[in-house]
Amino acid sequence: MAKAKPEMTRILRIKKENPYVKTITLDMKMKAEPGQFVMIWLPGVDEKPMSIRSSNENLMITVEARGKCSEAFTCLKEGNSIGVRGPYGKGFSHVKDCIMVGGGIGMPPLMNLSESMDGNMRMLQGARTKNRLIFTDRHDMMTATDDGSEGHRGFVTDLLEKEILKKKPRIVYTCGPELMMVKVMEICKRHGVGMEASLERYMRCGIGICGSCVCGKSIVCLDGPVFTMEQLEKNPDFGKHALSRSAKKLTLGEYYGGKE
Amino acid sequence: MAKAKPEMTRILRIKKENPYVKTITLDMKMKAEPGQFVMIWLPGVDEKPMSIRSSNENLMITVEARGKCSEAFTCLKEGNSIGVRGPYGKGFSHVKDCIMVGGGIGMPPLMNLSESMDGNMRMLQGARTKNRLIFTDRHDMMTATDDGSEGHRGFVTDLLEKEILKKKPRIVYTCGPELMMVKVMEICKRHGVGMEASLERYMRCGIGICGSCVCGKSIVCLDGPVFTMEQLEKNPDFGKHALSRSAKKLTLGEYYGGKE
Amino acid sequence: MLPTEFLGIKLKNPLVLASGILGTSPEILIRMAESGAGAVTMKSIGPVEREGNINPNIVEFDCGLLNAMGLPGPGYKNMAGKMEELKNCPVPLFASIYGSTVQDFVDIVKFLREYRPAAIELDISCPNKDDGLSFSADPETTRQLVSEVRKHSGSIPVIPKLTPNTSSIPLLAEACRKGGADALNAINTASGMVINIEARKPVLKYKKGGVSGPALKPIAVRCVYESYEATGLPIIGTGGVTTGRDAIEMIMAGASLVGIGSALYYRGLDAFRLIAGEMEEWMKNNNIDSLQDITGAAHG
Amino acid sequence: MLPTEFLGIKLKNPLVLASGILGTSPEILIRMAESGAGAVTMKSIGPVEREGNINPNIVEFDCGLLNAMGLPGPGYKNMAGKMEELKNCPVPLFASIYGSTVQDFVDIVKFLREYRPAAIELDISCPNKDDGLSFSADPETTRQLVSEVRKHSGSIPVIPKLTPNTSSIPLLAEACRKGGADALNAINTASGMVINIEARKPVLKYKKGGVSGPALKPIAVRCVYESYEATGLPIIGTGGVTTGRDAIEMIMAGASLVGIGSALYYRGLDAFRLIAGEMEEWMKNNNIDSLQDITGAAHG
Ligand SMILES: Cc1cc2nc3c(=O)[nH]c(=O)nc-3n(C[C@H](O)[C@H](O)[C@H](O)COP(=O)(O)OP(=O)(O)OC[C@H]3O[C@@H](n4cnc5c(N)ncnc54)[C@H](O)[C@@H]3O)c2cc1C
Ligand SMILES: Cc1cc2nc3c(=O)[nH]c(=O)nc-3n(C[C@H](O)[C@H](O)[C@H](O)COP(=O)(O)OP(=O)(O)OC[C@H]3O[C@@H](n4cnc5c(N)ncnc54)[C@H](O)[C@@H]3O)c2cc1C
Ligand SMILES: Cc1cc2nc3c(=O)[nH]c(=O)nc-3n(C[C@H](O)[C@H](O)[C@H](O)COP(=O)(O)O)c2cc1C
Ligand SMILES: Cc1cc2nc3c(=O)[nH]c(=O)nc-3n(C[C@H](O)[C@H](O)[C@H](O)COP(=O)(O)O)c2cc1C
Ligand code: FES
Ligand code: FES
Repeated sequence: MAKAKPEMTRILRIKKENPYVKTITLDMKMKAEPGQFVMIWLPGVDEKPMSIRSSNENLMITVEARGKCSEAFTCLKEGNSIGVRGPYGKGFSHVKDCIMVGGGIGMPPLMNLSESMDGNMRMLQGARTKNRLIFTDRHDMMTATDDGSEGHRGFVTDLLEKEILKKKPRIVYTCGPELMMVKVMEICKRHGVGMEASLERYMRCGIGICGSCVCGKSIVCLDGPVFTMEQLEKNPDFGKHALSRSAKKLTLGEYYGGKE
Repeated sequence: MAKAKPEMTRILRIKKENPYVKTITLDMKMKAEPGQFVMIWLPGVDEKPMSIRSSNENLMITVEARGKCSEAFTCLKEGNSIGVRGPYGKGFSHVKDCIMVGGGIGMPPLMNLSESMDGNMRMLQGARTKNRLIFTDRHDMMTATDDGSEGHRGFVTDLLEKEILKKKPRIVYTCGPELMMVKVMEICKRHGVGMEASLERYMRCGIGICGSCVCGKSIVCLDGPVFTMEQLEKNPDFGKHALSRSAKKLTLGEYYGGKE
Repeated sequence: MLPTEFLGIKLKNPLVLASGILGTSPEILIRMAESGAGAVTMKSIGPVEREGNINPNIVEFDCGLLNAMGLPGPGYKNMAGKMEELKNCPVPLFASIYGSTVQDFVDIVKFLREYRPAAIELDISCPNKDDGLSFSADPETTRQLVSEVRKHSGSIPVIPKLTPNTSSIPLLAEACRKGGADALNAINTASGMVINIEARKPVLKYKKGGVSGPALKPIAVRCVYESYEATGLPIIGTGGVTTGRDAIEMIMAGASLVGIGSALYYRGLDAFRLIAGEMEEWMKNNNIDSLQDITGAAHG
Repeated sequence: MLPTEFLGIKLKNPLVLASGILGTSPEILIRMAESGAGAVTMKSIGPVEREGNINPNIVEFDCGLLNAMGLPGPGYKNMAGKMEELKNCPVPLFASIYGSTVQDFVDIVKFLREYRPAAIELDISCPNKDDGLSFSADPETTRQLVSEVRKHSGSIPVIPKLTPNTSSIPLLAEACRKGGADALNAINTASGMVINIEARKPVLKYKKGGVSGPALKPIAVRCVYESYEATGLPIIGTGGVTTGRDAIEMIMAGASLVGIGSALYYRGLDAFRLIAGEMEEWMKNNNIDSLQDITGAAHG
């Protein structure tokens, strides 16, 4: 298939991860790296970037109902078809003895990465409350919730700091709300630990030509979505600004409508 | 190169074959079969089909100054460039112990075929007069001229009949004026010998889509230019009709302006 | 699966040999019919004998062909013999005509009437003749031509062939409908040029030519879609179809029949059979019994 | 070898980032400048903030891209900050503007004047907005727009960008010249459509979109050739250029500069350097010292 052409693909299985999140297994094989993403098209509705949850066997994505389109994704049934194009972007490096820090729907690409770590890693997940957590059937998952309904009460970054002090990892991988990732970077810097983070920006083409997703000098869909600490330190917009759908530079607060 | 896209190619050598005919060696290698042809473009002038005289080493063609464009071809100098596309069409089979019958500028594809026959063949050439003959440095060439200025006085087909009677060949290959080839076919039929002939029709595309070169149900540039006796026997236009540039069906007499 | 009806004409499949592709002689039109075409279109017939352009008349580029034949043809007055022979054509025969004046078109239609072609295409869309697009440049001129021709074609349907070289396909298509067109063919070639940089010259002797083949497909699909939306007329979708999937795409855009031109170069003379086979296979895999079920399916 | 002058502007090479390709932010425009572009064009600026179309906004086909971004942009009133930052752009900066009325264009030109872009392109050729082509539909409307805009642009050159979706490039180009255009850009995308037959829908949410990339090249070369012949104005030749040979072809057709768009997808972000290198190599092999020696060489 041409790289930027959606291929309609049947949904083989749907798994409910929590009341808001579903994992969709597709009738498609794809060679991809953890951290790369695909564009998922729901004909007549919209097309959205989605991290690859797994591509070991069939392609899997994990979707959280956030707005109109993601809501529609979670209402799909087994046997329905959706359009898939990709994989796009640059994924994570692959360094064992790492810590992964995921927030909310930032978990899927980290789960993907973790699968080839032979357990040689620690995984931390933060969420607002217990029923927002996902992949908790994983026995080694450490969790934090804002309301303390499960795991540590407070920020997942508190857990990160504790784990680094316990045993310094060779690298930290993170994906989740951008302010959380900023905090992760601060901690890593303080402790002299390397770090990679996966960014979200508004995407249209996914192939690096439309300029919708730029963040500083970076084209997130092409240069990222995964960036290294060195890259992020030099990026004046990381943790600060994002382009709106109309390419207006907004603060992250404005971009997320105060939700971040 | 795309198949129907001329590539400008430098002329390495030009050899004068007789006062009207030159052989042009091009700075191009081409995988082709004897009997196939190329389209030769002289920018600003015209583009014409030309049989491949040789493609063992560099591509060679042999041109006779007949009209405006072929005249211009023969005026080219070493170092000039011309456009080449091809090879096109279906060539001759390759059966040793054959007789080749060439008339005038029909010789080049036969010369090409002869080169892989290990001498296991006989070659006959007919022309109006001595200084119209070509390739006569070949020691085994038998010739006929209308005026008897060289070789047999009369038709080359007389020679063919004699040679068949001397020793029946396994096949006869012919290329030249169409009425000569009709005669060759008659003789072959009479003696129960197989035969293949290379046809000329007005050509534009050379790739079988424009319909300029049709002869009966055959598309000469694609199905031919080489046809077997079986095909020619079934073709009501062989020896009879050709399409004009305006796709009007003419008798061969009309088509060649009484010159054939 | 593929049998279809178009303007009351029954076809074994929706694939039509496009005008100007090998359509110069009755023998070859019949050969194409025998090789699987559902219908065949003759090379466009003009008012007088024309030799066409000097070579090169064709050049390939990375994703298509560019041609400028310049409408060679014997002229309708020399066509009686060929039309007689074409009475033996085993599939529906579409004629195609062009002219410089309305009267040219009318004269040729009058000549053709007695041979009863299944339909007559109006080639008002040839970019390779100086006035080839003069009847497409403004909708009112188009309407008048179609209307005048329609008066003389009797029961023979008239199918104007649209050009993509226009600022508005909907206006052009609508003008044809108002003029009484029975169906539309969308599209003829798009005007283009290929320069050989070593020769420092346009390759074609006519300099410009018409783009056909894969490069034309998205433009053709759009024109079919727009024509369908604007007029609701039956459409022959032509342009860049080389596979069964391409043909289905045209049909979903709104085509009832699908024109096959450059595919004969890309797929060989067996193109009709190959494309028809691919269509049937796709339909089987997608549980579609009849083309009617998917005609225009991409609308709404 | 490649340094060139265009409307009195000196460029290190003739390759210009085309409008709408990564041109949304000053940082990326500067990055493209640093990565080898001779000049860069901003994403077209409109009268008001626009979110553009819903996804899918882009789809690839065998030999090109189809996009319908729908001109997303913050509107000129929100552009002051970006324009300030662009004062640091290390190569000439071309602005591009669009509007629904003549007044829209004039307002934006007045806003842009103080930032002194090297030139202002008029995007009257976007097929992905309902009135995107309204100023291209008839030559007199085009002439009036260009003339009005030119009155307000002062010493800043004005470059209308032509659409292939017209019945006559020469008439359109000539209208621009009469209106006072300093140069022309030929061309914007050709209107097209890609249908996904399994989904039975046009892929793009806007349904139609603009064809760019290799499929557009012969059409673009023809439009450049015709514009050059019709007006003699300097031309930015845009459409399907992905190699140095393509760029030379554009220049021989009559382009002084060459727009680079989809090539950033086909060749990667290093496209400028790759294409410039290929041009230099070809020129060396063909003993050509300067682009001026081959500009328009395919004419006559
Ligand atoms: C690289 C990348 C990977 C992603 N991976 C996942 C994943 O694995 N699972 C998952 O559920 N979501 C993922 N997302 C987010 C997802 O693409 C959607 O943004 C999200 O589903 C909300 O879309 P919506 O239309 O339902 O909500 P909307 O109401 O349309 O938008 C809500 C917010 O989502 C963001 N958003 C909307 N559209 C886009 C877009 N086209 N591109 C980027 N952001 C957008 C904006 O911040 C917007 O304010 C990823 C995003 C990116 C950029
Ligand atoms: C398959 C094939 C192989 C050929 N091989 C050779 C060859 O090896 N050497 C050689 O000298 N010539 C060859 N010819 C003939 C050659 O293509 C030209 O026809 C010939 O050179 C005369 O061209 P002209 O323009 O000089 O003359 P013109 O005055 O233009 O034409 C003279 C006659 O040549 C024929 N002719 C002209 N143009 C074409 C055309 N485009 N296609 C076919 N016939 C045409 C017509 O019969 C015409 O009446 C071949 C032709 C064909 C079809
Ligand atoms: C060599 C050639 C000759 C053509 N001649 C004609 C013609 O005489 N009349 C006409 O209406 N269209 C003519 N066309 C256009 C085709 O009928 C068709 O509309 C076009 O090629 C697009 O279809 P394709 O991409 O399948 O080739 C010609 C096309 C080619 C390639
Ligand atoms: C994603 C995309 C967005 C575009 N946006 C604009 C635009 O805002 N203004 C404009 O004048 N042209 C726009 N264009 C057209 C390009 O500038 C260019 O004219 C066209 O893509 C053809 O060149 P190419 O084949 O090199 O891409 C856009 C093209 C693409 C692919
Ligand atoms: S989404 Fe288009 S450049 Fe990244
Ligand atoms: S020359 Fe065109 S079909 Fe043979």
